[in-house]
Amino acid sequence: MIATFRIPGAGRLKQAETARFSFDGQSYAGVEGETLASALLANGVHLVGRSFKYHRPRGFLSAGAEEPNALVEIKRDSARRTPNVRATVQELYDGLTAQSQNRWPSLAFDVSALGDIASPLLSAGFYYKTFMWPKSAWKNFYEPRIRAAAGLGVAPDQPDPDHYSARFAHCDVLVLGGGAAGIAAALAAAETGVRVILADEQADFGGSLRFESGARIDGQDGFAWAQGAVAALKAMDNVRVLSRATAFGYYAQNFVGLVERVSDHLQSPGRELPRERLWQVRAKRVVLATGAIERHMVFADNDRPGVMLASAARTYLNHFGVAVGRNVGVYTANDSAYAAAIDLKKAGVGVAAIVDLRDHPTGSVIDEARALGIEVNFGRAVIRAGGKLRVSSMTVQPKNGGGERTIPVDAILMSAGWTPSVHLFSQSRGKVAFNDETKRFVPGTYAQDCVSVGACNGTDGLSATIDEAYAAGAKAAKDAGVKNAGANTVKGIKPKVDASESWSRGMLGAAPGAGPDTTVKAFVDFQNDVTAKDIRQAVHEGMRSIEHVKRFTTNGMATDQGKTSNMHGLAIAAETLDKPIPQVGLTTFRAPYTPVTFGSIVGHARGPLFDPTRKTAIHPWAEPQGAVFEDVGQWKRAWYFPKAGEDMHAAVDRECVTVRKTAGLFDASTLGKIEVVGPDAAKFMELLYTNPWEKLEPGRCRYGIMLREDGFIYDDGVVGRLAADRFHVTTTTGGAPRVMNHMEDYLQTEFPHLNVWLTSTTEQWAVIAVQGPKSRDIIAPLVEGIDMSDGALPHMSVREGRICGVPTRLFRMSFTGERGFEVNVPADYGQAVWEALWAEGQKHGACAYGTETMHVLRAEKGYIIVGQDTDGTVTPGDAGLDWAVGKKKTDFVGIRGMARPDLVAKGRKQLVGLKTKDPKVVLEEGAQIVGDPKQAIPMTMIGHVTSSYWSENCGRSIALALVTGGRGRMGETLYVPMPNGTIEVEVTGMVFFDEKGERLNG
Amino acid sequence: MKKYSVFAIAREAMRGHKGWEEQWSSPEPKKEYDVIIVGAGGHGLATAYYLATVHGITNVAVLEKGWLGGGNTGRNTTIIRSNYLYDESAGIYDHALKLWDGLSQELNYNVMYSPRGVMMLAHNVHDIQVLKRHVHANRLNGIDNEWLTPEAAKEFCPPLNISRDARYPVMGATLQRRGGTARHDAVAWGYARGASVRGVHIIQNCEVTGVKRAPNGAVMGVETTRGFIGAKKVGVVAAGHSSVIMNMAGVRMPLESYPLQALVSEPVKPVFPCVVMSNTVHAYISQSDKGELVIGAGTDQYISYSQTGGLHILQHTLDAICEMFPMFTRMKMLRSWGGIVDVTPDRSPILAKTPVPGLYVNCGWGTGGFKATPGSGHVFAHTIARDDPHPINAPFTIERFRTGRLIDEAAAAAVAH
Amino acid sequence: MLLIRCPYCEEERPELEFRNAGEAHIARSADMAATSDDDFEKFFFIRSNPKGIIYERWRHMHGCARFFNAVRDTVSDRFLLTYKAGEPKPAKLPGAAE
Amino acid sequence: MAKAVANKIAPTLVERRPVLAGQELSVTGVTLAVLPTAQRISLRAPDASVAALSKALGVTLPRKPKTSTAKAGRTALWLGPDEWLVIDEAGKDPLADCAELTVLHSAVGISHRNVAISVIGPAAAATINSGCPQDLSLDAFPVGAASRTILGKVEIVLLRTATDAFRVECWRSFSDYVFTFLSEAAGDAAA
Repeated sequence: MIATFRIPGAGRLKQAETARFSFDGQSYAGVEGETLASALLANGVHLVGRSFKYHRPRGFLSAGAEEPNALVEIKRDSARRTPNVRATVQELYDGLTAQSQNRWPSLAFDVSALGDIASPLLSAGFYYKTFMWPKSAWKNFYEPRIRAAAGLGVAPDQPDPDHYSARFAHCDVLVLGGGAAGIAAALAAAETGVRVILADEQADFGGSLRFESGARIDGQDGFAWAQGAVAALKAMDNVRVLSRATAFGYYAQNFVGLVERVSDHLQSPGRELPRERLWQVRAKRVVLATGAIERHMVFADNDRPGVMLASAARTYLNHFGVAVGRNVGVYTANDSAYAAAIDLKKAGVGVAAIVDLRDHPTGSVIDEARALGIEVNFGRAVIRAGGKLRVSSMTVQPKNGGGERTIPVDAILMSAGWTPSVHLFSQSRGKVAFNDETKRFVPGTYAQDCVSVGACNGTDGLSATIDEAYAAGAKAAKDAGVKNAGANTVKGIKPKVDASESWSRGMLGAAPGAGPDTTVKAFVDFQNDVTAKDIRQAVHEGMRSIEHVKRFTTNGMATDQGKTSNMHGLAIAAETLDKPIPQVGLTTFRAPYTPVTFGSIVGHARGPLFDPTRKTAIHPWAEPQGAVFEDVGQWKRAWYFPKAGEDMHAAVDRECVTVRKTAGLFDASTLGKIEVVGPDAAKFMELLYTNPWEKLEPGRCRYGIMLREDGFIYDDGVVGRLAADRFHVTTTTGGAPRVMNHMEDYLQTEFPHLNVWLTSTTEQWAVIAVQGPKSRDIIAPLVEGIDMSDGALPHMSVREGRICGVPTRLFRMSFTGERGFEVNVPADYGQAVWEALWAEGQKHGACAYGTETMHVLRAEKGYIIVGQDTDGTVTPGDAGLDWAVGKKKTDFVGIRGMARPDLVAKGRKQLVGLKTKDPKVVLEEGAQIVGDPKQAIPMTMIGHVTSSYWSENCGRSIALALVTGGRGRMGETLYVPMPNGTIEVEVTGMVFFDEKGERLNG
Repeated sequence: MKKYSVFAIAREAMRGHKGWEEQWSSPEPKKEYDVIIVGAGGHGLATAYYLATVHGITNVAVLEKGWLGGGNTGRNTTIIRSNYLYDESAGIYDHALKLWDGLSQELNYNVMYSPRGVMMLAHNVHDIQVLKRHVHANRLNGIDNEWLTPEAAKEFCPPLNISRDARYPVMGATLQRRGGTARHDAVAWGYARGASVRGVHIIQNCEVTGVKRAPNGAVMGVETTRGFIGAKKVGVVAAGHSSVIMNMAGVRMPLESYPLQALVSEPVKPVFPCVVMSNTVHAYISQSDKGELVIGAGTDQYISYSQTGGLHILQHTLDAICEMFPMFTRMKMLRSWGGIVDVTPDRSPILAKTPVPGLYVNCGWGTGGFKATPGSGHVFAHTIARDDPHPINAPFTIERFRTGRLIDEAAAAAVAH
Repeated sequence: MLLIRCPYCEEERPELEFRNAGEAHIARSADMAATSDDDFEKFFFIRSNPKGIIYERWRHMHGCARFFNAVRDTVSDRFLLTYKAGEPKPAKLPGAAE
Repeated sequence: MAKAVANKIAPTLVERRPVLAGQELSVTGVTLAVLPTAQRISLRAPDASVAALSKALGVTLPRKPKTSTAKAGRTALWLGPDEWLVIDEAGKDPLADCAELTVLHSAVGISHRNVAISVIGPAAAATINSGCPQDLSLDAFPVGAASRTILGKVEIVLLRTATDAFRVECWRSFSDYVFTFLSEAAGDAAA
């Protein structure tokens, strides 16, 4: 079936490739390779959407990415719904399902269109002036209704089954825009042999050659030349050609983001294909060949379906073979719309009249139009479009007033002139300059290594464009300065233009049919329903900056980002302000050029690739044991090991008791480890830690505290001295990377004279803590070459030897208060050594324990956790760790910071123990402490609970807290007010279990 | 000032909206004012407004190098909340929150303060400890903030992914119901209108190029691109440019200015009912009245006044958004932009007198200044008018960095261990 | 994403490999413990934060791992020069408008 | 000089379980494979020690940025001006070779810290460029080039072993991420 508005013989599509599709439930036939817009137009469908504010019926304004009106939802399946798709960009495939948006119950009858009738009330910024009474009404009544009426499509509600990919690329010359200019520039650059990338947002290269029927290059039709040239480029090894690839952002130092739409145009994309691919290109030179966008005429009811840009009508005809009407009118202020009238007339479409706002234009196109018998009117304006769901007439009047004449039409093609697409240039931080003669902003001052060519540079005419672009491409290649430029054997010849069209000039702002009548709606921004009157009102209300006008009226803030509306809005504002356009200023062009999916930006970083999941060597053992894991930074750490029927508390209670009774095994592999090596290692340690290190004997360990320069605790850990010049430093799990960076910073920049080097060994060693009275019995049978006796291996010592036949660094240390060891083995042996120790442990009734039990056991002993009991505002003194600060040291990082007045003042918060009066009550971590529970809110808070647990070993709850003047309050009763009652607590020391520390050797 | 109301709109609708008066005037600068405020953002304009309304000081100029409300006021993601940990922060932000409630009526300008709830997510045990510490401190400070289970969080925000299989599962959340959003432009414009009608001069396109000081060191006025303007009191409220202006007066500041980016999606029908913040996954999101998802990104790592940032910063943000809300990958980013945020070493603002007599500074709001706008302006006006800080801003001195009496909310959140 | 010339790797590399490390040429006192409160405040908290030329530190964290210094224009984000840690502040800047 | 206990590679009583051992993936244009274990050290030294270290290791430590040298199954990668990654795939321990040296240096065994994945095929560079921002053209990153860099969200060390072959080294706990990343990227790399 040939759709009614398809013109046999016109267009470039293979008519045989039929694609069935549906729109709002109605089935249609289209042709593969055309856009949804083209296919709907071929079927005579113009009404496709409703506007944002007034819900006015809307059709197609354009044939490209600048489309403000024709936004539809495309639905592949329930999870693959995409809202706000421009029908003018979406390519048709067999089975495509599209739906209109923002209307209820139907597109033709939209209840919210009542807003159109009430529109005088909904003027620019009206919502700032009302909906304020009563106070709560905004949130409860007005806002929900406004929100429901606003918005366009409906967001997807299921996870997206499609995937997105990404690529970094580098090239010498990046050419953005694949029209005549871009192709010429790419040809010139490519033949020098440099690396070239040419990208265009359309499926087909050619840009305006798609519709410019008058262009001939190298003896061919312009579009055919473009295809040949691109094919030649694709065949070159040094060229990458990307179609359907939109350069959306131009970032610092010639870094350009492009999104390539890989499969949205395919009927059934293979699973291996990404939906979109993000290209992040670093180019030595960028050639901007982004073309120009036609502007509409601003006159009353210029938004009726069927009123569209003249170039769009040409694209539909010349490229897709579709007529946008049977009897069209043309309204223009420049020459280019004449070509549309001529093309349509030649294709057999009736052209009712051309209305030209200019008084005495001359030129060959005008002569040609007349010769074809088209009525041409000069000095006249279209003051109104008739019709509602489809334009039915245009009313014409001499532009200075006079008799009106209404001409029946079924489409109006309009052109107010062309706006150079300086978006990317402007994003590159280049400054545009206003050309008063041609009334357009063109690239002025460049900020990056790029050049603009062709229409986006304000260059008119195909011949001049190709000359300019070809020269620019060659220069860009030369400037990129690549050594083997010229290596390509194919020597190019500059394309020769045989025939071209030229269409400069035009008008900006409101045409005579744009008011000032109060009831007139002459749209500047279609999607956001901004009229010429709204812009004038904004100025009257004191908005003098174009940014204010934009924000007050929302002009240019719709999904088309003002591609057709910005210049008109600016001109109307300038006129109202009686100021020249450049003085009012241009709004900032912001990335993205056209909207890009979140998915394309995210790329691979979804699911397992959102963030690395780090697992220890022992993880594969813990998982099948039923361990529950917690996230600590990127690590998964075994949290507790529940047995059948145990909840967390039961598991932790059992683990805690077992460790103190016999022994437990704990995976401590995530602790950061840094090997500090060199003759000045001890000197370096002296500077980075508060503790003294010079006198620590090889084979011994010490608990070290690291401060920031401001005197607050930054990290802690046990450090073993392996040799005079070698330390094995441990850090907190989360602190490992920043501690390494901190140490490198001081080493490289403050203490570069020290002969010492740092190596991260976190992942070299798996660490198995074996803690408890039976720990030595468990380890000893497996160890070779280390005397495990208390005399030879006392608490806080380290030896190197072998365990299970593999090398080990065996630490005698304890974070539980029990006799304890930490067995370091090369990571790949971690699991096997753990299993061997586990087997030994089983003989003694040992358990595996997780981080929760580790926390409870250390809290029973009053050992702190940096980041939990300290919070970046705690000094060693506050934490009761003064003993770890070398009193005789003259320098270490933090020595001065910790002496600042407020850090040594009285009344600082100090870490203490808390016991609830009712031993069964476990405080909540983070709970606040007060001295007087009866005071009114706001209460004076004197501290907070940092750690709190049920201690099965103590048979009661225990807690640590930071309390103002805490160490002076021993025995004092304080209060923890909770929502359902105040808890009484007693301030105590921090050690709740084995106060004398006898069990370390027990 | 002609009052705004639905009746005024109806009246104007009859005559094509031609009767509206200018929301603010654009006078030529006088030679001298009692007070000059440098920076016509929300905080600066609010300061001028409260100088006029609370302290009766109307001979005031607000100088703006660009257009009013064009800096961070017009570039932020408009999150409003007051559930801060420390008494000092809670004090100033809750002071602001109380003023937000009723600001539309106070200004006769609908600033669209929408207390739709701000939810902050906990993804690990450490987050729970930190957020609960906030809940408890807030409760005793009389600030609403409640703890939600993951299920309750999802009920409040249906798009939230609370799957246990998520990379960082949601383990709970806090909710401040009075928190929410407001319309950023309206705040600046409402204060501008309120100040202007009371005689305050708002002078746009007037860049301060120098600060003039008398031989005794006191402020005499400012040099501008429109000539010298005298004043005995100058309040610097220049956000990212605060240290630049303060340098002109010879005061070096503990400030660094970073690019901060944000983005919005294309507008869609209501899908996201509240504000969600996740400090661990780094996602900050709400939906505007227009239907756009409003998403805040992080700062770039280097000092910059370029108002642009790197694409990788947006990637990082959207990674997190799509991880927490996996249905949003098909949504499209419509617009992204950058602001310049001035950050102090403890991430808390400076709102204080300075070593220079007659010079006052209100800066260092970092990434979260919008929410404080009314409160900040209110107490800064007090500070200038009385030459003495209001009790609420008294702790926010410059000197605290010398003494070490910091107000370090970020440090209090500590780090994973 | 910036492109930064690492003076050790002797080529421009993408910003993702680097970590900014704040203002450069702030000397840590050789006698830190004796520093006054005022001087400590200047050393640790007060920053130039210039709008224009900044001297700053970077670390080629995910490259050669070296700290080095850079001169950059904070308005355009354009690098004028990078040089090795420990080298003095350059007397002359290429192409800098004074 | 500092002597870490130099491990003779002696038979062990327990099984070594390298992470991802033997994993492979082959798609059009590229094959990924987790490489067998190797001996590695992180070597740090001032200029003055380089000659002696080169001699002891039997491979000349490269002095030029982003380069590597290789001899008899042993490769030395320049990572920084005083830093090399020495990889031995011939079963000899470079740590032992440095153990007796008295010249100033730091040698730390990291055999278990790192995991290596080979990426081979005409689409190898494109696969890596899915997440690595460096220019991997042969001009910029020739055969033998070596560099620490980024892949997605983690740090890697990249070595080009042939025109269309790379060795990717990463830390043990990141290897799952790296292999998954490369696998996903490989599927799209032929484009």
